[in-house]
Amino acid sequence: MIAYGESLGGEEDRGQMDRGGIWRMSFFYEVVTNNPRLKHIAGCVYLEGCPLDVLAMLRDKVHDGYRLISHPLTGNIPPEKRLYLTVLLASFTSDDDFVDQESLNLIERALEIYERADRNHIDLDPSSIEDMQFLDEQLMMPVFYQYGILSNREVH
Amino acid sequence: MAKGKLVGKKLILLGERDGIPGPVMEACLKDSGADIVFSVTECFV
Amino acid sequence: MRLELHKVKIEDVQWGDATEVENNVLYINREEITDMLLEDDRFESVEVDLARPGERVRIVPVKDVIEPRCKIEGEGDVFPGFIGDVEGNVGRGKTLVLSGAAVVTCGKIVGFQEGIIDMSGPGADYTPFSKTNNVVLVFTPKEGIERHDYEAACRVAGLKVAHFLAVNAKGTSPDEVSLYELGEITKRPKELEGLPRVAYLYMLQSQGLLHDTYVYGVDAKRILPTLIHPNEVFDGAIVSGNCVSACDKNSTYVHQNNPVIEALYKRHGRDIDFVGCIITNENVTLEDKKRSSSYAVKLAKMLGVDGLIITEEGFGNPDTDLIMNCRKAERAGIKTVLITDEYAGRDGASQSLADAAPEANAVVSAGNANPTVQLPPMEKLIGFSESANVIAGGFSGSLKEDGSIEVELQAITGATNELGFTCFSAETR
Amino acid sequence: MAYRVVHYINQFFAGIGGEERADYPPELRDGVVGPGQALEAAFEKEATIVATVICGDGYFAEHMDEAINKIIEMLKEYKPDALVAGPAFNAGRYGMACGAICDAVGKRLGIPVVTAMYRENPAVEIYKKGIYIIEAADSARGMRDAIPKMARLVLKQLKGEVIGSPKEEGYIERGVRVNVFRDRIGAERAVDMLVKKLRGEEFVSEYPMPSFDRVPPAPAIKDIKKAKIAFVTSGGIVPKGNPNRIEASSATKFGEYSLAGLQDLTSETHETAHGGYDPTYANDDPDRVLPVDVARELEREGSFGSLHDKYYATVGNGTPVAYAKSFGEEIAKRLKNDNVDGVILTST
Amino acid sequence: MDLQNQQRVKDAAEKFGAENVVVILGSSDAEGAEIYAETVANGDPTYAGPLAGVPLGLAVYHMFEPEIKEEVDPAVWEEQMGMMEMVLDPEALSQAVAKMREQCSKYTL
Repeated sequence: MIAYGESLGGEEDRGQMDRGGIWRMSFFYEVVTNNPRLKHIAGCVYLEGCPLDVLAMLRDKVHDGYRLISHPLTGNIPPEKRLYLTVLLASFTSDDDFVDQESLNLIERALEIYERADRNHIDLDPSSIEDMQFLDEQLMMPVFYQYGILSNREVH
Repeated sequence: MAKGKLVGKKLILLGERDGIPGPVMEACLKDSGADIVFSVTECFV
Repeated sequence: MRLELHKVKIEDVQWGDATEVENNVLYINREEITDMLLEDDRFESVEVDLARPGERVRIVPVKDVIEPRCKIEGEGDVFPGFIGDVEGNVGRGKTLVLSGAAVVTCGKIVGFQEGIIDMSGPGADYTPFSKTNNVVLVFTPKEGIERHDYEAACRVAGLKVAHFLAVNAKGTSPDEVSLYELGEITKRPKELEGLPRVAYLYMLQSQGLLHDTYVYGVDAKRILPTLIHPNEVFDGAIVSGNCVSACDKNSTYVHQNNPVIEALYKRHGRDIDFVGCIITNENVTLEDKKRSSSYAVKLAKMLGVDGLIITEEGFGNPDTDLIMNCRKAERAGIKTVLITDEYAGRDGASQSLADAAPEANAVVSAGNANPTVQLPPMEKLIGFSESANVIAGGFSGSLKEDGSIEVELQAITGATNELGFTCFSAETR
Repeated sequence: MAYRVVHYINQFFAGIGGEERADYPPELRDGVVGPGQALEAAFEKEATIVATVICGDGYFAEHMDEAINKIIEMLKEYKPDALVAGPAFNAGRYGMACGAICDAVGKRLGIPVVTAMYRENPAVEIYKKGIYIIEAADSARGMRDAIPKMARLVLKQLKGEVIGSPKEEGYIERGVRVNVFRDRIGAERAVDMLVKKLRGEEFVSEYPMPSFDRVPPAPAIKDIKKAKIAFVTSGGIVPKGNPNRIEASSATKFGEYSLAGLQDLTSETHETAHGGYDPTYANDDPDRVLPVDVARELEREGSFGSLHDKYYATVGNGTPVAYAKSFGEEIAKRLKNDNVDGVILTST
Repeated sequence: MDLQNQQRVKDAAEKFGAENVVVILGSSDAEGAEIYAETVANGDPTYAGPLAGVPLGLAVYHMFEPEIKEEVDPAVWEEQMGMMEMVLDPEALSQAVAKMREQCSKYTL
């Protein structure tokens, strides 16, 4: 886990739950993935399984007070074509048991989409698997740089 | 004025509890010269 | 800003000794094109082929489609940042258009993301590019080349050829000239007074590799929402770098011919006061989504607009951007209409979008991408047919022995275009 | 050659009898019975009713799988090209039977099926996605309107013709998205829609958003040790004898009942009024639906402050949303007046 | 209409001859009156009873129609029907039945 100090952020979208314009708390980032290419990332929770397993874990974490940093549906990849899923979360340790409603909604919708997908025809050709791992990784790289999970040096 | 149009006719009176009940129609028509075959009062719940 | 599009109608494409346009026929010198492209040492080989409307031809896997255009008068040249310089702005003067022609790029970048174009048969009904005379470029990369570089090479090669074809037609007298003029926002002429102010919130796919869009050569994921003049779009200021699921990616061709801008121009001065376009991105993180949607709506407010057309590119993740944009605009008192496609499942019985809001009460549907379609075998195949098994919307076993394929509409380039480029739609039954 | 259609009706429309004969087991008769006469006429010789299946509504409800299997076996011998069921109007169990038999026949025999019901028939919500349900009036008075639409829709399916919109064909919107080519491109339709929206004119969204009934979560109870907790149930648990006569389905009321002094609900004191599930276990021990026994235990242990001495009950079976909403509002008002801090909602 | 009553109407028409039978309705709502009239004139429109598909063509009137009212002693009418004339809608009821009679009845008074 990569620990971060104090952060000052503005909660822009107060759709459902108003927690004030400014919050201040300590948090750390966590990557949840089933993509073996991303195993090596410090603080990464790697699990063997399908994207549904990743989403299920995300849901549990959101109920434990985590918030999504990246969207659970990265890339325009239909669920029936997808073997790998990587999501960045932040844990906020605060006094109240806050569940981020927006994160929860996004996860629930993503779960719905994955649950209904016909995943019987996933292409398990080695080169396709490699493509899927690669694309999942590439979609997350800019996010990892942006949030300081990786520095540019570490990759290329 | 009665025109006697009903004279000799066979009447079936289909009354309704919330409308005009059978016995009311019977009372009205018993002297019309017609023969009342039967009269009922249906009721809808 | 005033732009004239000088349209030369292209009714056929043929091989020729010189690359030129004569009597509405586009002639292609094959070697000239190949040689030009092989100057890029990232390619092992390039094949050039032609595909005309009605032919029994299938093109797969399609990456991008570009309309041949070049400047004949005005600053810079088309595709600024790639072909034209970024000194000055496009969108002014005169631009030559080879209307009815298209350059189609074909390459296996990451297997499952590219699309299919059938020039005839049932598949042709769904793609707008079965109606264009296509110059198809099929790329094979050098061994070991990194995929980002390969994608960039394909992207630039397509733009180069499109530009080159138009340049070689310079001097041809146009069959039609269309004029697009929109004045400064602060100096609205009298006749526009009292009309509702409308802007176009133009969402650009920007999630990463194969999901990128470029504005004046800048990767859109790095921009804050900004203003762009509609005429700049016609001059190729926005270039597609993505091969997201084929049905709802906005090909460069569709950007160049953006139908929303066309439609807004048509009603400008009559029913609305069209003030311009705000471009915004569709990034991976929620923080970026929040920032961009707030910023874009703020720009709309600064322009004082009453109404916004919002278009999406892609599905799933960007549904969140679409809904955020809509919700924030409506809450700021700006009326919105959205254009999106749907992923309602093969039977059409599932939820169409990955996000939703009651504020989104005016939506134009570009159709459900999930139903399947049977594509019969074709006489000729340009590209790599085995791709049918792996592209989005296809599935293992899609490709039958006789060469026919069964795919979801997702796999067909431009089938559910979210700029509202076609008549395709869906309704509840 | 005319298509071969089988018609499904209940005991009432077969002229066998009303509620007292609802236990009538499946029977197959050659040719037309009851409303089949109108259906046959509406087919105008393009199709003919080769047989009619009659089944009591009660029998069907209580032996659903068995009834379906039996009917499908009966049907097979007639090699029907299509099945028409009903119309069921607003009859709840008849509607369920029509929906279920159409659904099963459509799936297992792969032939076209059509039924007809009143829009608020509870079976509509359950079956509309899978089958075509012609919208009918709430009583048999709507027979004349429904039958020709049913006939037309089944013939269209048989001939493989394109099925039009719900409005054109008269069926209840299935909620299924179907692709169409419209007469103008999307961008022009969008600008058109925006102009209308800006002018305050009427417009029709091409994609109606799923309906939202999000309830913001109430703030957490500050001190559960002092909280007064109440029970509200849609599982139909009422004092024995159902004093308020809450309906077994499509409830029009709820009841307020005392829990004062009650430590445990038993088959002597309480029962369920709910007609939508097997009541055996709930009647055997009503705590299974409304767990008063456990609540009292926790109350004694001090897990929470106290159990409110009244509870509220209704039947959720087919109850219209509008009613449910008004019950909820009224119950909430009463709970607030009694200073209740938290509510446990139990269903079936 | 009640299934037993349909049977009784059918029996009466057979026994006395359809041309001799007159049905008089006391329905409270126009829609109901129309269905009843249709049932005895053209057959049960709900196809649930014995009159399903049996067009007897009987003469059918609502109690409020002038043809019936004028056969009743005005004093008796006032006493028996006065109140009902005020609560019900004689106009609509008469029209509903007359319309159906014109369409379907083979016999009239």
